[in-house]
Amino acid sequence: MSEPIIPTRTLFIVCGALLLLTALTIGAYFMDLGILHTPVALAIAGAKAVLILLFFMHLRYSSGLTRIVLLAGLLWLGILILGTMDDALTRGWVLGTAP
Amino acid sequence: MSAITLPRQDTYLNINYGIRSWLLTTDHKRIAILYLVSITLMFVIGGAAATMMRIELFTPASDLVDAATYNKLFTMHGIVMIFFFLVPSIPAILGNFILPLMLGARDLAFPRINLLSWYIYMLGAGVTLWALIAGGVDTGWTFYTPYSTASPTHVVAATVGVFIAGFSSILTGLNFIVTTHKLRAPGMTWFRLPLFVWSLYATSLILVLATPVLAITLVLVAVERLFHVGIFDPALGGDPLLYQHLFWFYSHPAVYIMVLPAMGVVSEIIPTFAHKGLFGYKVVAISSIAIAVLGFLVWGHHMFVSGMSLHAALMFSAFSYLVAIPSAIKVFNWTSSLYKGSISYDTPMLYALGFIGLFTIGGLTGLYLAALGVNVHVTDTYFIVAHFHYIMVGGSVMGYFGGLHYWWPKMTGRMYPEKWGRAAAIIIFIGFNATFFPQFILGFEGMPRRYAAYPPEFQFLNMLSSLGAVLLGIGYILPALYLIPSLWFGKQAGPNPWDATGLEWKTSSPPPANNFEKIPVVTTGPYHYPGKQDKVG
Amino acid sequence: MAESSLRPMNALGDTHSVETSGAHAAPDLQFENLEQQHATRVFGMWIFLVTELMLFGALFLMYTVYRAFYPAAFAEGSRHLDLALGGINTAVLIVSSLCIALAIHAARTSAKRSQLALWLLAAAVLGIVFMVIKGYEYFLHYQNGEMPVFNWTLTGAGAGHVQLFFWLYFAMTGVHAIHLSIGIALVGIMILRALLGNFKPNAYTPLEMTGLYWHFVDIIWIFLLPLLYLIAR
Amino acid sequence: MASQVDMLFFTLLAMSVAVVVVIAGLIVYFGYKYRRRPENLVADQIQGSMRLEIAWSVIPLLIAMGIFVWGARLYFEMASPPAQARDVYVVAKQWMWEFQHQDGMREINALHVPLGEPVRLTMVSQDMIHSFFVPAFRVKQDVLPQRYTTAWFQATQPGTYHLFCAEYCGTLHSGMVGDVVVMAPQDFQTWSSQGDAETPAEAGEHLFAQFGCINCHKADNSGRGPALAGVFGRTVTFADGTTTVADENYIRESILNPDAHVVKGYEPIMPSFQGQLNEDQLLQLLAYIKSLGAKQP
Repeated sequence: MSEPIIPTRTLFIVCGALLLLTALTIGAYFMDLGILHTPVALAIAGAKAVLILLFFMHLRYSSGLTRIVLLAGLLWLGILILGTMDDALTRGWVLGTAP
Repeated sequence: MSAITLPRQDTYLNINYGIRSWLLTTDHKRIAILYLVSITLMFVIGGAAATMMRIELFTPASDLVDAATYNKLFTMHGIVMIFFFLVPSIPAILGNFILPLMLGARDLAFPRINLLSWYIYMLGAGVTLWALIAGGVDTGWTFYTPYSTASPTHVVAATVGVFIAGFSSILTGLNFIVTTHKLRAPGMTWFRLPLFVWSLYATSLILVLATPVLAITLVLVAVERLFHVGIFDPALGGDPLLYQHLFWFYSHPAVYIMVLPAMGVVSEIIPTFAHKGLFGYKVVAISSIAIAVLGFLVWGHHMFVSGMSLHAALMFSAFSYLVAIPSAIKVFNWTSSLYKGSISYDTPMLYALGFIGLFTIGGLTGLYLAALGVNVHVTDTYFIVAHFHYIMVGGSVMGYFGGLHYWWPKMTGRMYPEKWGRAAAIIIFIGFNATFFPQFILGFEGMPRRYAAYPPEFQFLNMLSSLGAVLLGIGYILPALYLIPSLWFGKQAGPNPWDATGLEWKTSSPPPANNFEKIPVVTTGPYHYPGKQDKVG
Repeated sequence: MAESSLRPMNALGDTHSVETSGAHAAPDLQFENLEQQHATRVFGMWIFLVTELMLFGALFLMYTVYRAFYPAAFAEGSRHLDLALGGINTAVLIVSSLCIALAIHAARTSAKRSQLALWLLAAAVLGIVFMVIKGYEYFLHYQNGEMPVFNWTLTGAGAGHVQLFFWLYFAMTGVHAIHLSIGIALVGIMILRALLGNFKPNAYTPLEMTGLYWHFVDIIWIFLLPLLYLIAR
Repeated sequence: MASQVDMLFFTLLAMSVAVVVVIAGLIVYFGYKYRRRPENLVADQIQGSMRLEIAWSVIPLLIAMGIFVWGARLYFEMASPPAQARDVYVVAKQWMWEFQHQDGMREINALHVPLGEPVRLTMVSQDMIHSFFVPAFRVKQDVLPQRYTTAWFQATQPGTYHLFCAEYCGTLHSGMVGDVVVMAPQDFQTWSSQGDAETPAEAGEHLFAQFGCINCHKADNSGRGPALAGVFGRTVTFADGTTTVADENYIRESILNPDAHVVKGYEPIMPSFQGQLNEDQLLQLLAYIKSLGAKQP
C-alpha cells in the first residue's frame, strides 16, 4: 500500500502511446518489410506489453521480487519454446548434410 | 473415546466437532487431514490395480484378465498413482501440515484457497474415478495422441479429471511459494529454513510453472476427441511429437514434484535421528532449486526413439546428465551426515536410510537411460518400469511413509507402536526390491512394458516380481493396521518425542488451532544440536 | 502477533475467515498487519499470472511449431481474418485497461464511490464490446465456412494446414475470451463492492488484483493481434 | 551394434555397482560405528566441507560427460545406416507388421533377412504410433503416422528373434509381435526367389503412369513439373530460396501437399494426392523415384 500513486496524466499518456503503437503495427503490416514483417510486429507488441507492465501494472514501482517472478515466467516460456523448436526445426538434420 | 484420560488441552482437533467444522475449515492442519484421508483412498485404488496387474503377469498368457482389461488396469494405476497420490501426497498432506509450523506462521498465506484446492482435488478425483468406473480408460497415463483421440474408452472424462486436479496442484504450489516468501517468523532467514521447506519451495516452483502446460494440452486432447479433428491430428499435418513435448514438459518435472519433497523429508529425518546438523546444509538447499530448474531442461529424454531430431536428442541427453549432479550431491551429503553422529533407528530413520539406497539405484539407472545408445534398447521396456518405480516408490513413497511416521506424533498427539513400525519398514524395503529388481533384468532382456501377455521365457522373473509384490502389499497394509488404533491407544507423544529441533516441535502435539501460543523468534540455523562444533569439517 | 492470537474463534472454529476489505478491519490471522496482507495477496496474484502465462505459453508454442512447419498455410489463413475488427478490438481493450487504471487511481485518491464505480463500469462495458465484436467475427467465420467442425468449406491443397491455423485461432482467441469473460465478471463484482463502499484509499487489494488480471488479459491480446492477424499481406 | 551397446551398458553396471557398494557400505559402517549408545549421546557437529562438495560434484560431472559422449556416438551410428544397406519397407498398423522387400517379397509379422548384411528399414504407420523393437539387435524406433522414420541393423547370428511393438498402440498392443528370421545368405536367396510379385519400384512405376504423374514429370524435363531422375538425395531449392535434401519425407510431402514447398522455377499447379494413395502405394512410388536415381550415372 506504500506503492506510489501514478498520476492520471501518466496513465493517459501511456494509453495514447499504446494506441499509437497499435496504429503503427497495422501501418507496418501494409508496408513491404519482407522477412522483417513478424519481428517488427512482435517488437511493437513487446513494447506495448512493457508499457502496460511498467505503468498499468506498475512494475516500475514494484519490488524486485515481482520482477523476478515475471522474468522467471518468461524464462520458462522461453525454455518450453526453444526446447521444442530445437526438435521441430532440426528434424531434417541428417548426419553429413546441412539442415 | 480416549483410552487414557488426560487433562484436556486445546488442539486443532478438539476445538470443535462435527462434519461441518471439517468440511468448512480453513485450518491448514485440518485440510492436511482431509487430504490424508482422500489421498490414502486413492492409494488403495491405485494399489488394487497394481495387484491385479501383478497377478495377471504371473503367467505369460493373458488368462486372468483380457488385454483390454489389462490396459485399463495399468492406465488406472498410472493415472491414480501419479496425479492423485504421488504428486499431492507429501506436499498436500505433510507440507500442508508442517510448512506453516516450520516457518513459524499461523497458517498458509491463502487459507481459503487451500481449502478450495482440496475441493478441486476431490472434484478431479471424482471425475477421474467416474471415468474408471464407467468403463475405464486404456490410453496409459501418458494420453499419447493419436491413440488418445481414437481410443473407444472414456478418455475425455479422465483428461478432464486430471485437468481439474491440476488446478489443485497449482493453487497448492502458489500458496506455498507465497507463504515461504511472506510469512516467515522473525529471524527466519532463507538459510535458516529447514530443508523440507527448501524442497517444498522447489516443488512449488515446478507445480506452478509446469502444470498449466499440461492442463491446456489435455483440454485440447479432449476437444480434439469431442470434435474428431484438431491440433495434433496427423491427417491435417498435426504433429504427434508436439503433444509429447508438451506432455513431458510437465511430466518430466513432475518426477521432481514427486521426489523433491521426499528428499526434503529425508533431510529432516537424518539430522533428527543422528542428532547432528545435515552435512553441507547450504549445498543441499541449493541443490533442490538446481534440480527444479535443471529438471525443466531434460524432458526430451523421454523421446529418444520417438523420431525426434538428432540435434534435440543430443541437447536433452547432455542436460539429463547435468540434472543428475545435484541429486548425487544430496546422496553424498546424507551419507556424510551419519559420520560421527549419534544414530538411533526409529521407524522414520529406517525409511530414510531405505530411501537413500533405493534412490541411489534409481538415480544410477537413470544414467543408463540418459545415455542415448543404451536408451534405445531399454526404453519402453521393463527396465524403465523398474527405474521409475525405484525413484517414485523406492523414493517418494518411502519418503512419504518416513515423513508420515516422523510427524505422526505431531499430527495426532500419539505415538505409533515402534516395533510394528520398524517391521513394516523392513518388509516394505525387502518387498520393494523383490518386486522391482527382477524387472531391470526383464527389461534388459527385452520385455516391453504395457504387455498383457509375454513370451514364456520371461516367466520366471515375472513370477519373482509378482511374489515380491505380495510382500510389498503386506508391508503397505501394516501401517494402516497400527496407525489407526494408535489414535486411541497410542502413548501420549508430548511436544517433541524425537528430541528434534524444528519450530514444529516447539508447540504442543497436536498443535493448537493457531499453531503457536506466541510466534517464536528464530536465532539459529535449523539443525542446532549440542555437540562439538566443527567449523572447518 | 500476540494480540491476534487472542482473537476469539467463531462458531465454526474457522479462525481465518474474517472478511477484511474495509479499512477498519484487522488483518487475517496469519498476517501481522494490513500492509503485509496487501503485499502478500498482490504477490500471490503475480504468481497466478505466471501460471496463466504458461497456460497461454503452451498455445503459443503450438502456434510457433505449426507456423514454422506451414508458413504459407498460416499466411493464407491470416488473410481470412478481418484486420479492421481485430484492430478496433485492440483499441477497445487498451482503453478498457486505462479505465481500470483510472478506477484504481480513483479508489486511492478520493472517497467518491460513484467515480470509482463509473470507471469500472466503463471498463466492463468495453470488455463486453470486445466480446460482441469477437462474437461477430466468429459469426463471419461461420458464415464463410472457416469454422472447423461446424462449417468448413475451404478445400484444395494445403487446406488441412489452413484448418490447423483456424484451430489454433479458435483455441487462442477462445481461451482469451474465456479469460476476458472472467475478467468482466470480476469487474462486475468490484462495481458492487465499490457501491457498497468496500474500498478505501488504504484498502483496495481486490481492486488491485482484478486490475492486474485485466491488464494481463490485455497483454495476451496484444500478442494475439500480430500473431494471428498480421502474418503476411 | 549389440555388443557395443552392451559394452556401455555393462560399464555403467560396473560403475553403479561400485557406487552402490560404497554408499551402502558407508551407511552400514557409519550406522554401526556411530549408533546411539550411552557413551555416544552427543554427536560431533560437522557443518560440511566445500572441498568435498566440489570434489563430488565435479568428478561425477566429468564421468557423466564421458558417458554422454560415448552414448551419443553409439546413437549416431544407429542413426546412420551404411550406404549399401538392403532396403525393406515397413507399414505398421493395429496390430500387425507388414514388410515389403525390394525384390517383391511381402510378409506379415515376420521379417526374413540375410546374415551379415545391413538392413535399412523405412517405416510408416497407418494409424497409431507403434515402435519397431528387436531386443536381440538392440534396435528400437517409433513408427509414426504420416511420416517416415528409419532404423537399421545387421544380424550376426542366424536364428529367430523376437520382434515387439514397444509403443503402446491399443487393445492388442501385446499381440503386435512377430519374428525376425536371420538366414544364411544362400538360404535367403532361395527364400526370396519364391516370390513372383512385382517389386515395389515396378509397382510404383505403374502408379506413376496410372495417376498421371508422368504427364507433368517428364523424363526429359519438358513437362510442367521437374524431372524426377536423380532427385532423391539431391539438394533442391525452393521458390523462396530455401533448400532441403530430398529425402523420403520430402517426397512424401511433395505428393500429398505439393504446395507446401514448390521447387524454384515451377508453378504451384500440382494437385494433392491426399486420400488417394494408401501407405503401401506411397512407399511404392517412393521406391520408383529412388530407383530413378539409381539409373543415373
